[in-house]
Amino acid sequence: MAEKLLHNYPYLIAALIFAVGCYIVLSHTNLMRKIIGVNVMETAVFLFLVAAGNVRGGKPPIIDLANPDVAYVNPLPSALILTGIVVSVSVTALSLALVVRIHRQYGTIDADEIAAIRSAEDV
Amino acid sequence: MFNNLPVLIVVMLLISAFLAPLFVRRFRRATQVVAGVVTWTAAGLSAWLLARVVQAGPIRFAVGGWPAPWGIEVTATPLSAFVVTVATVIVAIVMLGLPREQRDWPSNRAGWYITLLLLLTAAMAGMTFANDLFNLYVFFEVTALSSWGIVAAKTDRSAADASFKYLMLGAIGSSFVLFAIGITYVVTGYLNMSFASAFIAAAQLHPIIPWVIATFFLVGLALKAGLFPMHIWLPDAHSAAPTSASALLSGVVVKVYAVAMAKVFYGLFGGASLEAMGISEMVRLAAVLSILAGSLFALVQTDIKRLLAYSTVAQIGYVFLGFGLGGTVGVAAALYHILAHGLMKASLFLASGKVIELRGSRNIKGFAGAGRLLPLPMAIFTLAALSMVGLPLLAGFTTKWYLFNAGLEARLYWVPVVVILSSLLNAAYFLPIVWRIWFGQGEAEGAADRRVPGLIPLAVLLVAVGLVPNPLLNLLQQAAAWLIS
Amino acid sequence: MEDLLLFIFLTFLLAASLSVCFIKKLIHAVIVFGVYSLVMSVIWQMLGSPDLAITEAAAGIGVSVIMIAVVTRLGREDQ
Amino acid sequence: MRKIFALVVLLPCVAALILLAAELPPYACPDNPTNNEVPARYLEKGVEEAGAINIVTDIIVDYRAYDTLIETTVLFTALVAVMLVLKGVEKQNAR
Amino acid sequence: MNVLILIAVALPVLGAVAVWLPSLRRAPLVAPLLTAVLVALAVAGLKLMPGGGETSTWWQVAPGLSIAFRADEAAWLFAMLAAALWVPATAYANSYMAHHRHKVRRFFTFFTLSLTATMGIALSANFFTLYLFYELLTFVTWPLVIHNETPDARRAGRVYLIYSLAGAAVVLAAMVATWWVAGTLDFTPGGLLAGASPAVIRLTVILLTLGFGVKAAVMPLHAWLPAAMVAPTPVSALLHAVAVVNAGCFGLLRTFYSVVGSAALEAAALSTSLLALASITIIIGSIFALRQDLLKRRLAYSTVSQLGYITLGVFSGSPGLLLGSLMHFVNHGLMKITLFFCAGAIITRTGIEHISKMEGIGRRMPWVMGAFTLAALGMVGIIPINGFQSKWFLFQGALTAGRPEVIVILLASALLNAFYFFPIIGAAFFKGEEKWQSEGLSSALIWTPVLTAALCIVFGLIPSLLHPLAAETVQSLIN
Amino acid sequence: MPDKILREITSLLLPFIQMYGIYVVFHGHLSPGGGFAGGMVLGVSLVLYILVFGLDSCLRKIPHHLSSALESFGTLWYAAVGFVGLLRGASFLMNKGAGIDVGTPGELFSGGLIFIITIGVGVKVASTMLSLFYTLVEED
Repeated sequence: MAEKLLHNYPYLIAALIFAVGCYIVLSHTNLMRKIIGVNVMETAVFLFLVAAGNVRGGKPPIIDLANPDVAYVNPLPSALILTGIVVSVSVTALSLALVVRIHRQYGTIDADEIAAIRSAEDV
Repeated sequence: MFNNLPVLIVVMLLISAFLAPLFVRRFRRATQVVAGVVTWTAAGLSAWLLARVVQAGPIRFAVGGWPAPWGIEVTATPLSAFVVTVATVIVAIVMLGLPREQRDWPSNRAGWYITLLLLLTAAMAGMTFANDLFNLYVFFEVTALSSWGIVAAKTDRSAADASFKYLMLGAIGSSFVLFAIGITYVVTGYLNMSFASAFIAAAQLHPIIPWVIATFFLVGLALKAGLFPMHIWLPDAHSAAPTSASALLSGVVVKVYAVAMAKVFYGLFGGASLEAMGISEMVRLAAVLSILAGSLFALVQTDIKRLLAYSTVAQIGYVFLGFGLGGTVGVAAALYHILAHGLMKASLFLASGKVIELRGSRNIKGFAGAGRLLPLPMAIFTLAALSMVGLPLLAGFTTKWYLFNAGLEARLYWVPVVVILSSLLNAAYFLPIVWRIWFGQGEAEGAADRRVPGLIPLAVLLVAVGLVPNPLLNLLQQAAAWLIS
Repeated sequence: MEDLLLFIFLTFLLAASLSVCFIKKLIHAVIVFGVYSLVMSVIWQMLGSPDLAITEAAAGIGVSVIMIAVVTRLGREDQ
Repeated sequence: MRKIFALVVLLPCVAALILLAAELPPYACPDNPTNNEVPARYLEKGVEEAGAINIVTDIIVDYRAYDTLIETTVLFTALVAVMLVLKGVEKQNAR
Repeated sequence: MNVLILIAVALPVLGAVAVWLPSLRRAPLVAPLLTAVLVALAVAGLKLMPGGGETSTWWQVAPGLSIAFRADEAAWLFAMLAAALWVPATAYANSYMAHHRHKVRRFFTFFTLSLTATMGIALSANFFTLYLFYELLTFVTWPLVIHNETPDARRAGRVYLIYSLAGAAVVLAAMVATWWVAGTLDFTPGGLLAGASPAVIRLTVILLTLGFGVKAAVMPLHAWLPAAMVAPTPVSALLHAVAVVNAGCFGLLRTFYSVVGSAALEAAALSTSLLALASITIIIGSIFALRQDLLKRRLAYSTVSQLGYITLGVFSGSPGLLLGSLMHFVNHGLMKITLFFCAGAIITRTGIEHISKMEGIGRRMPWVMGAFTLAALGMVGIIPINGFQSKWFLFQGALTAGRPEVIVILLASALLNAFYFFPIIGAAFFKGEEKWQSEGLSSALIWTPVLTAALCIVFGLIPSLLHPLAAETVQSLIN
Repeated sequence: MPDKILREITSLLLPFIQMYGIYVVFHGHLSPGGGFAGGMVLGVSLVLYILVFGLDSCLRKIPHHLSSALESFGTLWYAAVGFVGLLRGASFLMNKGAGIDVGTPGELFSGGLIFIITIGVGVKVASTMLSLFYTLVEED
C-alpha cells in the first residue's frame, strides 16, 4: 500500500490538503481564515482532478497541426477545473462581501465574538 | 424543438434573471410582473413536459448536439419533470406575494432579489434535469449562491451572520460533492451518470471506492439539505431570510438536494448495491435522527420561523427516509412528500409572515387571537399544521401511510413507530399554536390588510393533493420505478 | 527528474496550506495563501494544463488582492 | 475544544481518503479509465468539429458549452448576491 | 350512497355552520337541537328502511383507504344510543348555556361537530373511516373540555389531548399492522386476521387495547377522564355517557370482532390477562370513586369502573358476556347521562359541587334528586331498573363462559357502588335543613333527567326492548 | 497614499497588462487562456488601477452602473448566441452542427461561435471583477 501511495502521491497530497482546508474552516474562529480554508479545500479538489488528467509524457492539449503524432494530456479535467475556479472565485467573492457586511454590522469578524453578541441580544 | 424544452425552461428563466436588474430601476412593477409570468410559463412548460414524458417516455437531450459521453446530456424523466413542475409551481405561487413584500424596498435591492429568485428557480430546474455529474455540480453552485444571497436579503445583522454560516457549511458541502464527482470521474472516466454507472457495474472496483464516493455525496448533499447532524445552519438561515425566501428555502430548495442525492445514488449505484454498501442504512439512520431531533428542537422554540425551520429539518428526514427505504413505494412516498411538504411549509411561512408583520415580533405569543384578525390566513395555517400532524384526508397522512407501507415492505418494523412518534411530536408543537390562534387572548387591533397573495392557491392545492392522492401517486410510482430501474 | 520536481512542489504546497492554518497573523496568512495559489499554478503548468495555470494565476492574484484590501480595511477600522 | 471536534470529524475522512488514494488508478498512466474514448475524440476530432486548436477551449465553449453558460451564470449570481448583501446596508453600532 | 347515512354523518356539519348564522338570533340554540332530532330520526330510519346494511362508499382516498359507511347491527346499536341521547343532551345544554353564558356559539359548534364524529365512528364500514373519525372526535371535543379556559381547564385539555392523540397514534399503528397482514381494512364479520401468526395477532390486540383503551378509560389509561371533569356539565354528560367513552368501547368491540375476529382472538390467548385488566379497572375505579368528594369526579370514577363491565364482555370473547356488556353499554349510557344531568342541575341551581355540602338537597329539588336516586339504584343493580338487567346477563354469561371469578368481581363492585352512592342519596333526603333560597331553573334542566330516568325504568321493566337487539348484535359479531 | 514612482510605473505597466489580457481573450481558441483567463487579467489590471489611482478616478472612467450593465450583457450575450443554433433549426448551443462556418483552424477568425462567445465571456469576467471590487471597497 505504501508503494501505491507513493506512486499516487499527487492524489495523496490533494487528499491531505483537502483535510487541512476542512480543518482550517472548522477550527478557526476568524471568518477570513474560514474563507481561506474553503479556498484551500476547493483547490485541493482541483489539484486532484488535474493530476488525474495528466498523462506521462503528454503535451498540453493545444493541437500541433503540423505534427499529428504527439501524445497530449487529457483536456477534460482542465476544462472542468476552469469552470471550478470561476465557481470558487464567485464563492470567495460572496463570502468576502458577507465578511465586510458582518464587520460593518457587528464590528468584528470573529465567530465567537459574534456568537457572544447574538446571545447577549437574545436575552 | 420539443427536445430542447428541458434546456429552454432553464435558459428562459436565466435570461429573465439577467434582464431583471437592468430594468428594475425604471419599471419595477413590470419587472415583478414579468418575473411572475416567466415563472408561470416555466411551470406550465414543465407540466406539459411532464405530461409528454409520462406518455412517450423519457427524453434524453444532448445539448449542442454532442452525444452523451462527449457532450452534456440532459434528461427529462417523469421524476425530474415532476420535481421541476413542483418547484416552479411553488416558486410561481410564492412570487405572487412579491409586490406586496417589496413595498418598502429600494428598487435596486428588489431587482436583485427577484434576479436571485429567478436564478434559484432556473438552477433547481437545471439541477434536476442534469444527467451529467459536472453539470449537476455547476447548477448546484448556482442554487447555493443564490440561496446564500437571498438569505442575506434583509438588512438586519442576523441575516448576514446566518448567511455566512450557511455559506461556510454549504461550501464545505460543495467541496465534498465535487470531490466525489472527481473520484467518480477518475475511477470511471465518465461524467455522464448512465455511462459511469454502467462502468461501475461492469468493473471490479475495490469496495472502498464506491463507498467513499457515496459517503462524500451523502455528506455534501446532507449538509446542503440540512439533515440532522449537519442542520446547524438551517434554522438561522431559514429564519433570517425574508418570508418568501423562507417559504422557498424550506419548501423547495432543501428537497431538490434530496432529489439530487436520490438521482446520483440510484443513477450511479442502484438500490441493491446501496443496500449492500450500507449506504441506505446510513441514509435511513440520518433520516430518523433528523425526524426525531428536528421535532424535539422545534418543541422548545419560541420564535415561529425557527420553529418552522426545525420542523423542516424533521420533514426533510421523511424525504430522505423514503429514498433510503427504496422500493417504488418508498421513493413515491418521498416524492409525494416533496410536493406535500412544499405546499404545507410555504403556506405556513406565508401565513406566519403575515402575523409577524402584524405583531412586529416573531414570538409565537404573537399568534394569540390572530384568528379573529386574519381569519382566512389563519384557517390555512391551521389546515397546513394539521396536515403536518398527519390528520387523515390531509396530505401529511398520505405520506405517512406510504412510508408505513414502504417500511413494512422493506421489513423494517421500526419505521411506523418512528413516523407515528414524529407525528405526535408535530402535534405537540403545532397544536398549541393553533389553539393560540383561535382561542388565545391577544391584541384585537390591526389587520387592515388581510390578503396574503398566493396563500389560497397553495391551500387549494394542498387540499386537492390530500383528498385525491391517487392519480398523483400512480404517476409518482411510475417515476419511482424509472428511478430505481 | 520532473517527478522529483513535482514532488517537491507538492510538498511545498502542503507546507503552505499548513502554514496558512498555523500562522498567527491574518494578513500573513492571506499572503501565504497568495503564494499557495501561485505554486498551485506552477504545478498545473507542470501537469500539462497551461490554461488552468494562467487562469489560476490571474484568479489567485485577483482574489488575494481583494482579500488583502478587505483585511487591511477591516484591520484599519479595528485599531 | 473546537480543534478537537474538527480533528475528530476529519480523521475518519482523512483515513478514508488515504485508503482511497492507494486504490485509485495509477497516477499519469496512459491506460487509466479516464483516457478512454472521450478525450480521444476531443483530441482527434476537436479541431475539425469545433474549430479551435486549443482543445480546452473547444471543450468549454463547444462540447460542454452548457456548463460554461451556467458558469458565467455562477459569476453573475455571485455579483448580484454581493450587491444585495452590501448595497444599502448601513454601518451599525457594533456592540 | 345511502341518504340516511349521509344525513346522520354530514348534517351535523351543516348544523355547526348554522350556529353561526347571523340572521337567526336563536340559531345557537335551535340549530343543534334540530340537528340532533333529525339525526336521531335518520338513524331510527336506518333500521326500518331496507338496505340499511349495505356499504356505501363515499370517497376512495388511496388504494385500500376509503371512507365508507354501513349500518350493521352493532353500528346501529351505538348510533341509535348516541343519537337518541343526543336530543335530551342538546336540550339540556341549551338550558345550561342559558345560565352559563360563555362563548355559546363556539360551544355549540363543537358540540354539534362531535355528533358527526360519533356517527362516523358508529357507522364506519372500515378501519380507516373508524380511525379518521376517532381522531376527529378528539379534535372536536378538545375545545369543549377547555371551554371555560381556566388554568384547570387548560391543564385538563392538555392531558386529554396528549392521551387521546397518543391513543389515536397507537390505533394508527394497529391499522398499519392490519393493513400489512390482511391487505384490506374493510370490516368483515369473521375478522381479517384469522390466518396471521399468533405473535402478530397478539401485537395487534395489544395495540388496539392501548389505542381504544384510552377513550374507554381502561385503568392505567384513565387519568384524562377525571381531569376532564372541569368541562361544563353537558360536556361531561356527553363525554362520559354518550360520545367519547362509548366510542372507545365501540372501537374495541368493532376492531376485536370485525378486524381481529373472534377465532383469532382466541388464538392470541390474551383473554385472561385482558379480563384481569378489566377487573382491575372495575374494582380500583370504584375504590377511587369512594374517596372523591367532588360529585362530578365521583361520577367520573364510577364511569371508569362501569366501563370496565363493558370492556370485560368485549375482552372475554364469549357470547354470553358480550351480550351482557352490550346491554350494559346502552343501560350505562342512560343511567350515567341521568346522573350527570342531575349533577349539572344541582350545580346550576345551588352552585354546590361537593358531596359533603349536599345535605338536604333532595327536599329542595325533589324531581332532580329523584331521578338521581333512580339512576344510582340502577348503578348498584337494584331490581326494577335497567342496571340490574345488564348485571344479570353478565352473571349468566360468566357462568356459561366458565369464569365464575367474574361474578365475584361483579358482586364486589355492586357493593362498592352501593357504598359510594347511598351516602349521597341518604344525605340528600334525610340530612340537613332546608335553608336554600330556591332559584328559577329552566325546565329542561329538570325534565331531561326525569325523562332519562324514566327511560331507565322502562328499559328495566321491559327487557324485550333491548335484549333481542343485543342478542342479534352478538350473533352478527360472533358466528 | 501611493507615491509617485508607483504611479509612474503602474501607468507604464497597465497598457501592457491590458494588452496581454485582450490578447489572451482573443487567442483563447489558439493558445492557452480564453475568456476567463483574459477577462480575469483585464479585471485585475483595473483593480490595480483602482488601488494605485483611487476609486474615484476609475469610477469616473467606468461608472458602476456601466460595469454592472456590461456584466448582465456578457451573460446575455452567451445565452443569445446559444439561440443561434436553435434558430437555424438545430439544437441549443450548437456550433458547427448548426451549419456555422468555423473557418480554418489556427487562424484568428476561426472557431465560429467559440470566438464570439469568448469575447462575451471576457467582457463579462472583467466587468464582474471590477463591479465586485467597487462593491466591496465602496463606503456607504
